[in-house]
Amino acid sequence: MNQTERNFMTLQFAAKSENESFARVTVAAFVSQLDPTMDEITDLKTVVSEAVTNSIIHGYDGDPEGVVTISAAIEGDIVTLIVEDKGRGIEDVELAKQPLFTSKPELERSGMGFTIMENFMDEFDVTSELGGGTSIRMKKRIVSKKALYN
Amino acid sequence: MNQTERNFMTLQFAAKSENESFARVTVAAFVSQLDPTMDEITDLKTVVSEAVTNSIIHGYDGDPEGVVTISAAIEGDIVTLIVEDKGRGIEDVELAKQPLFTSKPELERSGMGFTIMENFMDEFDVTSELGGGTSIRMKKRIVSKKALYN
Amino acid sequence: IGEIQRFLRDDGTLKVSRSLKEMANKVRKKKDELSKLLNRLPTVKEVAEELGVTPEDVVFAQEANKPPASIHETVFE
Ligand SMILES: Nc1ncnc2c1ncn2[C@@H]1O[C@H](COP(=O)(O)OP(=O)(O)O)[C@@H](O)[C@H]1O
Ligand SMILES: Nc1ncnc2c1ncn2[C@@H]1O[C@H](COP(=O)(O)OP(=O)(O)O)[C@@H](O)[C@H]1O
Ligand SMILES: [Mg+2]
Ligand SMILES: [Mg+2]
Repeated sequence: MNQTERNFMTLQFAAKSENESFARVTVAAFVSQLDPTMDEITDLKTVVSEAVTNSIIHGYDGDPEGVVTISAAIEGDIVTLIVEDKGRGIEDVELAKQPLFTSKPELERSGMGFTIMENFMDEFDVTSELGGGTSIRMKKRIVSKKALYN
Repeated sequence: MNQTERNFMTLQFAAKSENESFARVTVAAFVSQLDPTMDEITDLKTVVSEAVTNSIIHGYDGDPEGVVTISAAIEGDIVTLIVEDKGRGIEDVELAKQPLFTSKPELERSGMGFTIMENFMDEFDVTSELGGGTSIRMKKRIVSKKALYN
Repeated sequence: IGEIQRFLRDDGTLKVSRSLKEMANKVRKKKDELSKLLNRLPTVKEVAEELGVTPEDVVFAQEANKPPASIHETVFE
């Protein structure tokens, strides 16, 4: 794998739950250029699910007119992932990031979305503006099989 | 599947040949919501390959700074696909569409890209501006779910 | 030859959803096989090469195993 290689893509789609699976596949297919292990891909898919579900359910409250944007960049063996919406935004980001915190307990969601993203990725950063939208910026190094040999 | 259902996505990526396979799978994953047959999806993948390769090779002449945009929309059982670049553009579109016409005979390309797109899709339309870029707009009805058993 | 043509045609009319499920099963089997053989997790490319498809196709097929919408569902299933 060429360490200096760069690549990028941007994906936008309607905030519909049908597109969650599509978004997972798109990001995973893009990152598969770095030759991740099967498990690294599964982790990334989970992270994409959590972030996209949040935009659809919380950001747009299920309004399919909303648009979710995912940007992915590859630089060497580092993947940068940004998941954004122009939805309602988060009033208190620090509170929202607490494990088990959820503003929709009626949906039986676990409140673990942000915790999962934070744990599965190397870097994780939330920017949000009430009424303006939310942006999640994450990075992960794809160690592939290199680390498995030493 | 609900006939009135609508969905859309837009994908942008660097004009690198590594992204051709990624673009094919992204479009296939999006359209698979209509549960097409293998034939239908294979045709669509071929069409995406031809259009994306043209943008990379002819539009941007291999310059990886170029950006290719694919928009896809589903309305009922109709898929609309637009593949665009902001590259060199085509001087004579009618000539370019002729079977076997190619401006790069040295690459041993077949000159059949446009012919394939035209034949595999129900609608096919090229707009191009010299120095401004090229846009290919295509439509296809996914008939599978009605005509065939599962 | 007519027989083969009919077979090929039938295969073409196969739904993508079913074809993906079959591919997903092959991917899972190959992943297990390679894990034992290599004594580590295979990469996406290694599985793809063994199956003669692209890494992108492997990732797409994997999705057909209908993974839960989000991890909560796995945990609380
Ligand atoms: N994109 C978003 N737009 C608005 N609010 C969000 C967004 N993402 C997360 N939140 C807020 O942060 C909380 C915690 O998110 P998360 O950890 O994923 O748990 P859950 O989704 O199960 O509630 C949500 O309940 C919601 O209030
Ligand atoms: N996106 C594009 N930008 C500029 N020129 C293009 C583009 N797509 C097609 N062309 C022109 O049209 C010709 C015919 O295209 P095509 O039928 O795909 O054949 P081939 O790619 O094998 O040359 C190309 O040789 C090129 O001159
Ligand atoms: Mg969540
Ligand atoms: Mg061509």
